[in-house]
Amino acid sequence: MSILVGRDTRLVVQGITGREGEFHARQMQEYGTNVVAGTTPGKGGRTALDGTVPVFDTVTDAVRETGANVSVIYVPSAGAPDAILEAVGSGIRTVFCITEGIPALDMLKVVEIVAAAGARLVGPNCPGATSPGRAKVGIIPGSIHREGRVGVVSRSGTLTYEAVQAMTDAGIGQSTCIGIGGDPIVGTTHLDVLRLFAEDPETDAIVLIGEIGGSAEEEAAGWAATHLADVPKVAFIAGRTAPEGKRMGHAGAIISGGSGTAAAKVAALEAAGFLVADSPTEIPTLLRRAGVH
Amino acid sequence: MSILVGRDTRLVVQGITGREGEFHARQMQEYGTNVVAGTTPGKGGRTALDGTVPVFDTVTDAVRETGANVSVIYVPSAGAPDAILEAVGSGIRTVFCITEGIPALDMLKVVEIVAAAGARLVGPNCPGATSPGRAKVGIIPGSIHREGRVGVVSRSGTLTYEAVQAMTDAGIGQSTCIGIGGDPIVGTTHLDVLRLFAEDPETDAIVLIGEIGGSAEEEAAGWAATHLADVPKVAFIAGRTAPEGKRMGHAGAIISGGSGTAAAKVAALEAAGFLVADSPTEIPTLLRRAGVH
Amino acid sequence: MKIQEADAKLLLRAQGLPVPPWTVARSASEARTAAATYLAHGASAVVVKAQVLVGGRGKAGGVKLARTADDAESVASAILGMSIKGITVRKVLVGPAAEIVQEFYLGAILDRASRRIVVMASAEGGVEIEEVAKRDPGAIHRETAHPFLGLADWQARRLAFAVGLGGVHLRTFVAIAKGLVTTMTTYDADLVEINPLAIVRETDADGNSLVKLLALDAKITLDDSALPRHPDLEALRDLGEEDPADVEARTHDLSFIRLDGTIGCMVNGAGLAMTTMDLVKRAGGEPANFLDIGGGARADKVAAAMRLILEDRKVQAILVNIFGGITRGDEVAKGLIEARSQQHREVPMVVRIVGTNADEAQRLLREARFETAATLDEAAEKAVAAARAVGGAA
Amino acid sequence: MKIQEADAKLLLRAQGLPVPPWTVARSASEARTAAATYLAHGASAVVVKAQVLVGGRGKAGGVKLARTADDAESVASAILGMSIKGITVRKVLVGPAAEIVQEFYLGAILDRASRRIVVMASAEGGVEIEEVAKRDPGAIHRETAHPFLGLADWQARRLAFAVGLGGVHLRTFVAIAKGLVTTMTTYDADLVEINPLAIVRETDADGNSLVKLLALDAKITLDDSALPRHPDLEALRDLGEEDPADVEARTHDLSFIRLDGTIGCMVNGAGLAMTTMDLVKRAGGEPANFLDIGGGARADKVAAAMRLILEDRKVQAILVNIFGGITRGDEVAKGLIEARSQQHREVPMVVRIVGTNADEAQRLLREARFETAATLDEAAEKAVAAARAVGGAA
Repeated sequence: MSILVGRDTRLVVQGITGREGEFHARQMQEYGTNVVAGTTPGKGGRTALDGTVPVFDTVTDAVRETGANVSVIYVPSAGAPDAILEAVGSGIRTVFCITEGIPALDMLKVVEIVAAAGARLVGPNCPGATSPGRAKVGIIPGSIHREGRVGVVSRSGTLTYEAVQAMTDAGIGQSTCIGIGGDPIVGTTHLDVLRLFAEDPETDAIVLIGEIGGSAEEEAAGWAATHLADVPKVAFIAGRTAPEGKRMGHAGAIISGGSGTAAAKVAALEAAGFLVADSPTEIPTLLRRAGVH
Repeated sequence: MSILVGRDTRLVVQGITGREGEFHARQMQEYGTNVVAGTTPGKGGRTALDGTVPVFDTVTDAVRETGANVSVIYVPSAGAPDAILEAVGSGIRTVFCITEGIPALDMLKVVEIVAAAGARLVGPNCPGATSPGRAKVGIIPGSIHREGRVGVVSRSGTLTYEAVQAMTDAGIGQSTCIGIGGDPIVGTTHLDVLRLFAEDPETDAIVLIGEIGGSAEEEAAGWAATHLADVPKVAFIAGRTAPEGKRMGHAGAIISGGSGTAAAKVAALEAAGFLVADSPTEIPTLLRRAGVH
Repeated sequence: MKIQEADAKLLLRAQGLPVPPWTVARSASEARTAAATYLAHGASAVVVKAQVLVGGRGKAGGVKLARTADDAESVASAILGMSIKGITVRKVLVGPAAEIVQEFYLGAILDRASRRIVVMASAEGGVEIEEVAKRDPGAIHRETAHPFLGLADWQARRLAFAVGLGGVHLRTFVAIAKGLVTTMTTYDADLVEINPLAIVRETDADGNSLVKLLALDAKITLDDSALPRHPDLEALRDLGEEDPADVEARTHDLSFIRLDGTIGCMVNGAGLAMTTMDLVKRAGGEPANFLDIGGGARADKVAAAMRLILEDRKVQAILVNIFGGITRGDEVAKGLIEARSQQHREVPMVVRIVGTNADEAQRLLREARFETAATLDEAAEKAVAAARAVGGAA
Repeated sequence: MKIQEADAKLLLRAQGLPVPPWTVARSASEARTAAATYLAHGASAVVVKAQVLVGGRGKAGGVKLARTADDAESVASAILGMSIKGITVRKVLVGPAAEIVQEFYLGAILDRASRRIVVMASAEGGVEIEEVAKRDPGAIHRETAHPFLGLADWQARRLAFAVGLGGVHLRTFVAIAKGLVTTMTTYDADLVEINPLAIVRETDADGNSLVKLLALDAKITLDDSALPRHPDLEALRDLGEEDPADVEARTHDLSFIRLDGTIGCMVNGAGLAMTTMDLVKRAGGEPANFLDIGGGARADKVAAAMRLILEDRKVQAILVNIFGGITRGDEVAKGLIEARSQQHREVPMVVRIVGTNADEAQRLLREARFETAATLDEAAEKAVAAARAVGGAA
């Protein structure tokens, strides 16, 4: 098994004929992901990736013709909310939105509709998810992974790669690695992912990577304290030295009024039984200490 | 038992200090309904119905202070959608909206939110519901009823009274009588009410009163055919002589393109095992014939 | 409330939808002037269309082409004054005739069953959508608009591809389909229809031929309940086009429809009013009208209703059926007594009042020597008998 | 993007919210003229407020009352040119001073946790809401706006009653609270705050005293991601108020924040950039900036980032940390080489590039004799050591 993406993933790539879409579709296919379809309105009937993937006008067509069950979105920000709604409206139940720069108030509405439809959205502005050896969806470099039994969840991109690379270098493999994105409004939270990992028989340990700002890490910690009590848990929080009131890069990283500080998050995680690393490179060591072999 | 309203109904009257609201609140109280509260924003702290009913500024206050669990709305059409949302947002799970003249597109949004909240709205522009001997909510004259075991559902007002009066005159009592309203968009349909009656141990027979236009009666008939197969069922459809394409009074009654005709509805109801009356006065006779004693 | 084609096009244009230019003419000479202008600006012909609030004007001869201004004048002259389904044509719409390449149907309706706005499109445009629905239901493609978001782009695109507009017209079609729903929600319409939506060929100033999508005809029905918040739309109501009886009914907040029979009906409640008509018919009569006086009808309203019924010379008997709830029976009785005192012609009347204050009503009616009935069935039979007597006497 | 008080008031006024009049003055004489006008039209005093995009201007002496035009001029003269939290005051807002009866707080924010717009109100207005939250959390009342409907009337009323505005101000408060959310959705704001929302006493032309609700101060933060669809709002950006480095960073689509340390950092990804800062600190150094070059950064962008870092004279060493994913390591290496060739001062640099095309990057960097590091921890230690060496040499 694995969560969100795996061997039974039949992926449709929305925006497959764009530069980003085509590049990453190829990377995903090369990694072994079952890319069954692509969509670009008006380009239905063509093929992509050297004739291996049919292109459709609509996700409805892609689902009907190819049985696609997971979607990944590379369309530009102006069209991305509609692309998410199209995926969900066409019966896709797991949607990854890689696109960045979507206005937050658009996402408010999108997450509402996605939730009402009972579907799951990961992102937007996220790197996607990889279940090593099975499938990768998104933009995480495939080379950093190793098959294994540790679940990784993070709201960062490259910071996640750093942590995953360190694990792989230390011989610790991953069941699934998920980047949920750092935008103000995202479809899937740290806590949502922990719930999925908790039910995954192939995930034996958790790595949670967070950042200053918001309270998502604290909420995840609170849940993990009771529901993942006996599971080895390691965390890392970026932004210990970030000054208060400054927005660090993406909207996710802002602290105000004492809440959302690294110190508060570290305290909450430690109280919940996480070993908290001072550097991403410490994560493998702490995993070993927590009992991962 | 009974459905929607009964002995455990703790009613809050929204718009209790208005002319309509006060008049009907008194009627309901006199019938024996447990009117526990009223609301009028800005008049919180007063009382209504000769000091017997406290008035609150908000439904939230009414629920907290009196444990109100059913609401009935008499506020003017401009404020009625908001009043429905207030009831639902304040934890009320059964809301009757008597107000007429609410724009249909407002109701589209309201029913969406009511459904998402898991609440039930009856109406708008409906006469309400009476469970004889227990409680009445709305504007149906209490005098026409008699306690009994026949459930009545209708989208008309006075036509329902006509039918109920005929039943009462013939010695046939009712478990609950519900007027769902004839507006284009209503919260509760004939079918919804049949489902409730089907689960009510004190309802042994069904009277369904419909009108030309739409397909609600056909849908209810289709469901009743399998789920109420052994229950005595009588129906009446108004508008057999109404000409096509004309809108008869309220928006509910329009036929176009052959669908929604009285003939189609009668056929569907008969096919589903309903005895269909030619006049409201025939309903008691047909009930007897169907096995009601 | 139905509005005229020209008004519907105005609303569509205000929402940014592509509508060809038009002029409303009230006389043949106005039509001539308008035609001359369009012909001078490159139109090869003009179309002259009767402006009436009923369907089937094409079949009735209310839509004609004209190639010259003279032509337009004579065509307009023929159409103006024409009667279409009982409505006299007082206005025509004049516009450049389009060179139609292909016609589509596009419509948005408020769907009761799904409690949603449903957008329908078909590659079979220019014909009644009901006919298409009967003949080939699969030719109609549907999308359900979200109650808050309206029609999403992807849904509009799916419709476009379904009707074969996925190419150069894709973007325009998407904008039009979304605009249909926006028009509906902006103006509280319950129906917005473009039929035909057409690909037309035009020639630009440089003589280049180009094709584009245009809404050649438009139909909009507004939700009466929402008119109070759209005073500008209420003003579109075409009083000159309406039956004066409809205008008077609306003034008194009565729901009134004139029919062909001889038994005038006055009832409270739409369902009961229809039932009363049904029972008149069952008793062998024909209702002269549908008339719902609504809830809580006061004496003055009852009197107005009576005047409306009596204006119809066909009426030979009147059936009053009131089940008092909010409506007080005694109020109705007083209104009837007052109305009869002002009545300009003698027509037999059968009155049945039950429910709230029915006893007092009965007393008043007895004193005023009205014929009464205890049940609706009895009332219908008595009214039909009375009309027969009058008819026989006539 | 934060916008100035005057611009925020403009947006609120455009949404129909009650805002007192104001004038923006760039000089003491402009302030004098504005003050004279308000004083001539019945104001008993004027308020002069520094227009800066940082909080705490009141405590810093940036808000003053003036009772005469002379007064206003001298007060404005004192405020203009003042430095508040490092920002020089270039504009003041002049407006009639209000006679405040009672102050309230009203704000709408985008709440990440609930994924909703949350409207907050408190009877404790005029002070920082964070302080109220700490001191007396129960004094803040919250309503969650529906993602599509916005704040419902009943929710606004519930807030009004909660803060004690259920009487004569009920309707106005409801309109203001709803307007706050409409302002937010209309302009894609993530924060709209009125603090204080005040009951003020005014005297009308006839000398009658009346009380009304007014938004005396306003604060709006816009969602940067949505600015492309609000070109008019993008124009509100106050370039004169901004650090030139911020302007340059935005031009090159870099996310840059200047800090107080000596180690310049260039990283791809916000989380990794913060981590890099953390590790610099752990190694005993202090980061001079946060700098995220984003994904897929090309050579020219890297060069611009390098210029930004070097403009800070405090920088004594530079740490480049790139984990290639979309970003290609060789592109970054080329950018670094180009940037160094144009560099106007010598600063030691430690470069760590891993991931996509890292081998080629290493080759290029070796050829160009850059100091490299294999891990982030190592890179941080080397950079701190290098800065110490420079600092010691200086």
